[in-house]
Amino acid sequence: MSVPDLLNHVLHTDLPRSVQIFAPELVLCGTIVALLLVRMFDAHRWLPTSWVALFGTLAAFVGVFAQFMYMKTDGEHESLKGMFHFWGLTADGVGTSGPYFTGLLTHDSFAVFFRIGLLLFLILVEALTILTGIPDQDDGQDFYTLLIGATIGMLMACGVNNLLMLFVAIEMMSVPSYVMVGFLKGRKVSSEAAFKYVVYGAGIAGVMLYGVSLLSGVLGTLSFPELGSRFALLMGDSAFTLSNPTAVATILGIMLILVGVAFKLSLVPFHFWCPDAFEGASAEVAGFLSVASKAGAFALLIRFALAFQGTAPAVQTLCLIFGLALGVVSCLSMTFGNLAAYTQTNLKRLLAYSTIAHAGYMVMAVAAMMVILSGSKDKDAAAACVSGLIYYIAVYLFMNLTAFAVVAFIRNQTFREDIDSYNGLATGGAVTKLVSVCLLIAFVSLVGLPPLAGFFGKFAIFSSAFRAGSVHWFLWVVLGLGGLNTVFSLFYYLRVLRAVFILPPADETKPVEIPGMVGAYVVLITLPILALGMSSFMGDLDATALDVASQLFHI
Amino acid sequence: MESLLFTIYALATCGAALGVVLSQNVARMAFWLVVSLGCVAGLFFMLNADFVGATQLLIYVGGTVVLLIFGVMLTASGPFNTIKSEPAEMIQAGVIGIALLAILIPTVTSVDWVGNRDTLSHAGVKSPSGEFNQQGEGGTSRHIGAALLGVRVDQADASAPSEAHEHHEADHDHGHEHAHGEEAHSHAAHDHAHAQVSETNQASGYLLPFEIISVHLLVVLIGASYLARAKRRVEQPTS
Amino acid sequence: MESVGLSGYLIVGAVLFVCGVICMATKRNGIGILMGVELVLNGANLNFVAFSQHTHLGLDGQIASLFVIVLAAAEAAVALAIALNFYNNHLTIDVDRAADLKG
Amino acid sequence: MSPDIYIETGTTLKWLLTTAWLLPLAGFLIEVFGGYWSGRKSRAAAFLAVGCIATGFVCSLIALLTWLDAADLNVSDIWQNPRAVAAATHEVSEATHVDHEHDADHAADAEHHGDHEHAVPAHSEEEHHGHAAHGNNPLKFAFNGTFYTLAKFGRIQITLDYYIDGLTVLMFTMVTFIATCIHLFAIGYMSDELTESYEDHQVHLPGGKHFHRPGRFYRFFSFLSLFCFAMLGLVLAGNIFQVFIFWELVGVCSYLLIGFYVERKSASTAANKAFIMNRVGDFGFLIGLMILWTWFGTFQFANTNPDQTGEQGLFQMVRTDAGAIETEGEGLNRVAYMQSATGEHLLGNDGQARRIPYWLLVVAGLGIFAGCVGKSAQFPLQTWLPDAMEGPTPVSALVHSATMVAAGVYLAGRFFPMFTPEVLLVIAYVGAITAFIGATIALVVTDIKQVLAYSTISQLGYMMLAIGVGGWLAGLFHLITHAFFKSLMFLCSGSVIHGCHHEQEMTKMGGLYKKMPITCWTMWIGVVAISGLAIPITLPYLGAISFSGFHSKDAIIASSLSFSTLNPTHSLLFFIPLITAGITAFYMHRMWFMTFFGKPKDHHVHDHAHESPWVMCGPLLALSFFAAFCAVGGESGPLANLLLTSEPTHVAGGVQAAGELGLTLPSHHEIHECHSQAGMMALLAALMGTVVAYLFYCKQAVDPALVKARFESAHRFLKSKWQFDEIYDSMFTRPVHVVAKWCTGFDREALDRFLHSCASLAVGIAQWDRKFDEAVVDRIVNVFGEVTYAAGRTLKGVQTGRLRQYVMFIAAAVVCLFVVLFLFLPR
Repeated sequence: MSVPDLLNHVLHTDLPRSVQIFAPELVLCGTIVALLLVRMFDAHRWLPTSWVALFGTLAAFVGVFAQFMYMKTDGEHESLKGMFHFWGLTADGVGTSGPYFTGLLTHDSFAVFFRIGLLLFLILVEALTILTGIPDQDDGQDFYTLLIGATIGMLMACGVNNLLMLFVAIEMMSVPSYVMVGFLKGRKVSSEAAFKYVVYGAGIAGVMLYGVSLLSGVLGTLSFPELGSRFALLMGDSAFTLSNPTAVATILGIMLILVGVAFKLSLVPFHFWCPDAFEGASAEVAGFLSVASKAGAFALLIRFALAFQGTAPAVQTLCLIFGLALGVVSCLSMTFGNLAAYTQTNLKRLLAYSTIAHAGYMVMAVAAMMVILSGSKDKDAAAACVSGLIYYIAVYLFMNLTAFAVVAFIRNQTFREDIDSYNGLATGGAVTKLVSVCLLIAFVSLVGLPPLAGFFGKFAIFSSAFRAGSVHWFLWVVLGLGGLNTVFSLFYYLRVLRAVFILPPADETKPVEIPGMVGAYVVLITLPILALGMSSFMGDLDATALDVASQLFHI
Repeated sequence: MESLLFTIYALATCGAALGVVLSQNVARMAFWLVVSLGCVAGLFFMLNADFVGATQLLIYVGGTVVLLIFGVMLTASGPFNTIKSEPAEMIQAGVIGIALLAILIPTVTSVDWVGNRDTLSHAGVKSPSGEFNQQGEGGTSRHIGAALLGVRVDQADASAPSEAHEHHEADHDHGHEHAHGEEAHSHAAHDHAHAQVSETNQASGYLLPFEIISVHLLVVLIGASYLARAKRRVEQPTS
Repeated sequence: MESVGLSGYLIVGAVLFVCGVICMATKRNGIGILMGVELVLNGANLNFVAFSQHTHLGLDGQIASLFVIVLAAAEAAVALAIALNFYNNHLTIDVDRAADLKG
Repeated sequence: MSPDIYIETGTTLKWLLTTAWLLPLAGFLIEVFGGYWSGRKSRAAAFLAVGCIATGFVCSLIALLTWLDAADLNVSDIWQNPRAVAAATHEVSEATHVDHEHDADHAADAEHHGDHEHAVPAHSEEEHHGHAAHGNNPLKFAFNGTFYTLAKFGRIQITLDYYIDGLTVLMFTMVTFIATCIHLFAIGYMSDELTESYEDHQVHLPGGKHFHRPGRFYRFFSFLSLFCFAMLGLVLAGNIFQVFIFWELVGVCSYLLIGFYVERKSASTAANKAFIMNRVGDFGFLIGLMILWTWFGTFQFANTNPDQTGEQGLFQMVRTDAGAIETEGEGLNRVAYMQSATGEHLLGNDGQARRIPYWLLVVAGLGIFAGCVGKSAQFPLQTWLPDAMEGPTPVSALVHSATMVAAGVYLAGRFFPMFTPEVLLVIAYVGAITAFIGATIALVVTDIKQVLAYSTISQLGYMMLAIGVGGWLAGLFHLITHAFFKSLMFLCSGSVIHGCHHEQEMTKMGGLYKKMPITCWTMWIGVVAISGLAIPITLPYLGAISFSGFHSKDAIIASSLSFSTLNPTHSLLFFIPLITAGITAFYMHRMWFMTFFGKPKDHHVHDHAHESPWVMCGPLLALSFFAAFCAVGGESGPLANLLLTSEPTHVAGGVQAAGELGLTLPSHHEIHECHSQAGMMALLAALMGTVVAYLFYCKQAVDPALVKARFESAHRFLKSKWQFDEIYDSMFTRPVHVVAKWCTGFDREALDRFLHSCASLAVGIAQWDRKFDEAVVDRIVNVFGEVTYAAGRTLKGVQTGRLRQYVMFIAAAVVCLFVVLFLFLPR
C-alpha cells in the first residue's frame, strides 16, 4: 500500500468528520504552538502570552458552543448559522452523535456539554491568573502551555471510548498538572508537593495500566462498547462467583482501573496527594485542579461505567458490585474529607479536604446510577442520576472557583493563607466587604443550604441515591451518611466565615484593600451560584442536563 | 528451545527486578534496571513483537534509563549517595508485595485463556491475531505503522487471509518512520482494506493518540524545561 | 510457541509489577522511586504484548504498549525535572525529607 | 360571597400581606448597608426598623379586617352576638364535613360555605375563584397562588407561593404586632450600644479589664428585621419547600441574634448549639420532603383554584372529602390512595391508581415533625432553647413568643392533614414529655430569663400535645395567647434586668414592686395568664372571668381529657398536662414573688433599681392588654372563631379508630362535653400551685431551702436539666471529636504506629543486618558508612517518611479492596 493510498484511505474514512468534531481541541493545540512562537520571536514584550492563551481558549470555546447549539437545534438556529458555517459543521459530522476517530472517542451531547464547561472554566481560570499575576511575564508562556495541555487531556476524557484512550487521557491531564503544582519552583513546599504528586500519580498510573492490560486481555478488546457484551459472552449462563476465574480477573482489572479514576477524583483511600498538592500549589492551580480534572474524570468514569451494561445476569451482578464499591468509597470520602477538614489551619488545605468530601458526594450519583442499572432497566432514573451529577459539577465549578479565587486574591494582599489571616476581613474596604460576601455565598452553597445552588445539587444527588436505595439498601446507608456529613461540614466552613465576619482583625495589620477589577471578577463568578439556585436559569440548566444525560442512555 | 529461552529471560527479568528492589545503591539499581528492561525486550521479541521490542530497547534502555542515570548523577552528592531503607520497611513492603502477588498470580493463571478465546471465536468475534505475526515473524512494524495512521491492515487481513499474504512479504524494517516507506502495493488490496475498514467499526486506527501525544510531549518538555532552568534567566527559545 | 503459553508471561508481568510497587514503597532515593515506576509500567506492558499474541486483543495490545512506552518516557522526564527541582530546594533527594506538608 | 368579591378579597389580601412581608426585608437591606455609614450613634436604623414592622402591622391589621369582612365574621357581630356566630360556625362545619350532604340551605346563614357542595367543576358561576371550600377541599376558606417560579428542577418546581387563610392572617397580625412592641422596647433596651466603645462586662480580658468594642446598634436592628422577614415568609409560604427555605433562614437569623454578643464564649456556643440542634431536626425535615416529593410529586399545600386546574395540593391528595385517609391492606403492605379533585382515586400515568405505602406516609409525617421538634425545642432537642437566653432580651422575647419557636408549632398545625394517627400519637407524647420536663426544670432555676425559657419549652409542649391529641384548635389557640403573654413577660424581665443593671439572678432581687410598679403589675397579668387562673364564674358573653391563658390551656386540657377517655391506654396524656398545669402556676408565681416581693436580698441591686423609660413601658402596657383580653369569650370568642375557619376538615368530626394503632381522635362535640370538667380540674391544679407558691415565697411560711435540702438529689437532677447536656455531650459531641481527631491523625498516627511496631519487631534483624553490613560488606568504606549512618540517624528525628507511606498505602489499599471484595463475592 503506497503512501498516497494510505492517505487516501485515511481521508476517506471518518477523518473529516473527526477533525470537524475535534476542531476546538486542535485550536487549543494551535494556541500552544502560538505561545511557543511568541516566545521564540520575543514578541511577548508587546503581546502578553496571557492574552494569546485567552484568545485561543475563547476561540475553542466558541467552537464547542457552536457544536452544542448545532446539536441542540439540528443546525436550524438562524442567528448562529454563520457560526456553524465558520466551524464547518455538518449534519453528518457534528450533527450525528456516535464514535469518531475510528471509535477511539465518542461524540454526543454529553461530551460536548462537558467540553463547554471545561473550556468555560479554563477561560475563567485564565482570567483569574491574569488578575492575580501568578505566572509573571517571563513564565506566562510555560504556565499557559501547561494549563492548556492539561485541558486538552480533560477534553479528550469527556469522549473516551477506548481503554487505551482512557489511559492516554488520564496521563495527559495528569502530567502537566504535576508541573503546575510545582510551578512556584523556588518554594520548598511547592517542590515537595509536586514531587509527592508526581510519584503518587506515576504509581497510580502504573496500577491503573496494569488493570487496563488485564481487562483488555481478558475481554480481548480495548473498545468500550464491546466490553459488556464480551463479558456476557465469556460468562455465558454461569453466575458471577468467586470460583469463576474470568469473573475474578475482570473485576480485578476493573477495580485497578477504578483506582486510577479514584486518584483523579481524590477519593479516599487514594486521596493522599490532594491536601499536600493543594497546599503546596498556588491557589489558582489548586482551584483549576479541584474542578477541571474532577469534571474530566467524572465524565470518564461515567463512560467507563456505562460500558458494562447488559441484561445477562453476570453483567448485572458486575454492575451491582461496581455500584456498591463506589458507594463504599463515597462513604469513606465524605466522612474522611469532612472530619479531616476540622482541624486544618491552612485555608487551601481545608478546601482540599472539602474537595475530597465533595468528590464523595458526587460519586454517590454514579454509584446510584450503577445500582439502578443493575436492578431495573429504568433508564430514566439512571439518567436522572447523571443529570444530578452534571448539575452538581456545574455548580461546584463556580463555588470552588470563587473560594480559591478569594484565597488567591487575599494572598496577594496579605501574603498569607492560614485561616487566622482572614480575621476581620469583612471590616476592610468596600471591595473587600463585597468579596467577603461572595466568599460567604460560596461557602454557604458548599455547605448546601437553600436557596443557593449547592443545595439543589446535593438534593438532586441525594434523591437519586434515595431512589437507588429501593434496588439495594446499601444506598440508603450511603444517603444517611451523606446527610450526616452535611451536618459535619457545617462546622469548618462556619469557622472560616466566623473569622471573616465576626472576629476582629489583628491590630497590627492594615485593612485589606482589594482592587475593584478583582471585586468585579469575584462577583461575576459568584453570581451563577445565586442564579443557578433560585432563578429560571436553574430550570434551564437542569433541563439541559437531563437532556444530555438522556442521550447517554439513548432515551 | 522456546521454553528454555523463555525461562532464561523470565528468570533474568525477575531476578534483575528483585535486584532493583534489594540494592541500596542507586547506581546499582540503575544497572539492574537496565538488565531487567533489556530482558523484557527479549521477551517482547519472543512474543513476535519485534517493533515493540526494538522500541523498548531504544526508548527505555537507551533513553529513559539514561535520563534516570543523569538524575542520579545530578543528585548524587556526598553522603546521601546511599540512602538506606530500614529493614522494617522492607519487611512491611515485602508482606504487602507478597499479598499482591498472591492475588495477582492465581487470578491470571487460573483463567482459561484458550477456552475463553475459543468461546469468543465461536461467538463470531473475528480473530485478529495469528496472521499478522505467524506468517512473517517480526512483521508487525508495518501493521503498526499503518494503524498509527488510522488504517488497520491486520483487521482487514484477518477476514481475508489469502489476499493478506502478499503484503507480508514486503516487510522489511522501516524503522520508526511508521510506514512512510511503504510504496509498491496493489490498489486491489487497498480497496479491499478500505471496504473492510469503512464497514466495520471494530478496527480502530490510532491516528488520534499518535498525533495528540506529540502535543503532549511538547507540553511536557516545555514544563520540564521550565522546572529545570534557573528562574529569571533571559529566555532562550525552548525545546 | 505454544509450549510457553500465556501464563508464564503473565507471571513475569505480575512479578515486575509487584517489584515496582515494592521499590516505590521502600526507596528513600527519589530516583529509585522513579525506577520503581518504570518497573510497574513494564509489567503492564509485558501483559499487553503477551495478550496481543494470545488473545483477541491482537495488534491493539502492541500498539498500546508502544504508547505506554512513549507516555512513560514523558512522565519520566517530568518526574526527573521535578525531582531535580526538589533537589535544588532541599539539597537532598531523600524523600523522607519531604515532610513539611502533612496533617 | 360572590366570585367577584372572592377575587377582590384574594388580591387585596395578597398585596397587603406581601407588603407586610417584604417591608422588613427592605428595612434590613437599607439598615445593613446604610447603617454602616450613618454612624454608631445614630438611632436611624431603629426608627427605620420600627417603621417597617409597624407599617407591616397596619397592613396585616387591614388584611385581618378585610378577611373578617369577607368571611362574614364581622367584628361587630362577634361582639354583639358571639355565641350565635360561633354556634352557626360549629353547626355548619359539622354539617358540611360530617354529613357531606348538599346542605346549602342549612348553612345559608353563614354564607361562606355557600359553595361547599359544589365540588363538581361544571358549576359555572363558581368557576372563577370560588373559594376553596368545595367538597373535596379540606380548606374552608383559603386563597393561594404563585408569586414567582423560582426554579424548575426536572419535575420539581420551586415556586414562591402564598397560601392565605385565617391562620395566616392571624399569625401575620400577631407576629407584626408583637414584633413592633419588641422593636420599640429594644430601642430603649439596646441604647447602651449607641456608642463607639461598648464595654462588655461579661468578657474578661487578661489583666482584669473588660472587652471594648464598637456598639452594634444598627446591626441588631438589621438582624431583627431579617428575622421578621424570615418568619413572615414562613407563615405566608404556600408550599412546604418554601417553608423549608424560610425555616433555614429563621435558623440563620436566630444564630446571628443569639450570638449577638459573640465575644462571650457562652453566647457563641449557644448560637452554635441552637443552629446545630436545628440542623439535626432539619435533616428529618429533608427526609420528609424527599418522601413527599417522590410520592406526591408536589410541594404545594393545596390548590384552592375553584375550577380545578393545576395540580392537586398535598392536603387534597392525601385525604378524601370526608377527611379520611383511604387505605387498603395491613401492616407494611398497607397503602393509602391518593385523591383527585373529583373525589375519585388519582390515576398515575400508567392508569393505575396512585398509592403511597402507609408507612412512608408515617415516616414523612415523622420527618416533618422532626423539623418541628428542632425548631420548637421539643424533647429531645430542647436543650438549645435555654442557652439561647444568651441573646439580648428583646431577641429572647421575639424568639420565644412570636417567631422561631412558634414556627414549629405553626408548621405542625399547618401540616396537620398530612399527619396520620400514629404520627399524632408521637407528637402528643413528645409534647407531654416536653411539657413535663420543661416545667420541672423551671422549678429550680434562679435566673429570671431561664425560668421563662423553661416555661416556654413547657408551653410549647402543651401546644404539641394539643395538636397530637387532635385538639387542633386548642393548640393553635394556645400558640396565639402564649405569644402575647410570653412576649409580655420577657419584656418585663428585660425591663427588670435593665432596671437592675443587667442582674439576672432572682436570688439577688426582691421587693422591686415599689421601684418598678408598671413592670410588676404588667408582669402579674402575664403570670396569671400563663398559670391559667380564673374566677370560676361564667359571664353570659365573655365566659369565665379570666385572662387569655386560662381559655387556651383549658381547651388543651379538655382535648387531652377527651382523648384519654376515648383511648384509655393513653390516659397518661391527660395526667401529665394536668400536673404540669399545677407546676406551671407554682413556678411562675415563684418567679414573680421572688422578684417583686419579699425583702430586698441584695441592697446594691435594690438601691439602683429604677423603672424603665416610657419607650419600654409602653409596649408592656400594650402587650398586657392583649395578654389579658385577646382570648375573650374563650372557645366561642372571636379569636377561636377566626382560627376555626382554617381548621382542617376532619378535625371537627373526630376520627374513629384509625391507623394501625386504632386511635380515636375526639370530635368537637366530645371535647365540648368534657370541657367544664377539665376546666375545673385545671383550675384547681393552678390554684393549688399558686397557693403553694404564695406560701413558700411570699408568706415565707415554709423555707424553700429546707425543701431543697430534703430533696437534694432530685434538686440536683433538675438543676442539671435532667442531664440532657451531659448525655448529648457523651453521646454525640465527644465521639465526633474523637473520630475527627482520629481521622486527621490517621495519616500520622495510625500508620506511623504501625510502622514503629513493625520496626521494633524487626529491630533485632536490623541490628544484625547492620553489623553484617559494616563487618563484611562495607569494611572498606567503613568510615563513610559511619558518617552516613550518623547522618541518617540524625535525619530520622526530622522525617516522617510520608511519601513512601503514601505509596505503601496505595498497595495496601488495593490489597484490602480485593480481600474485601473476595469476602463479599458469592462463592
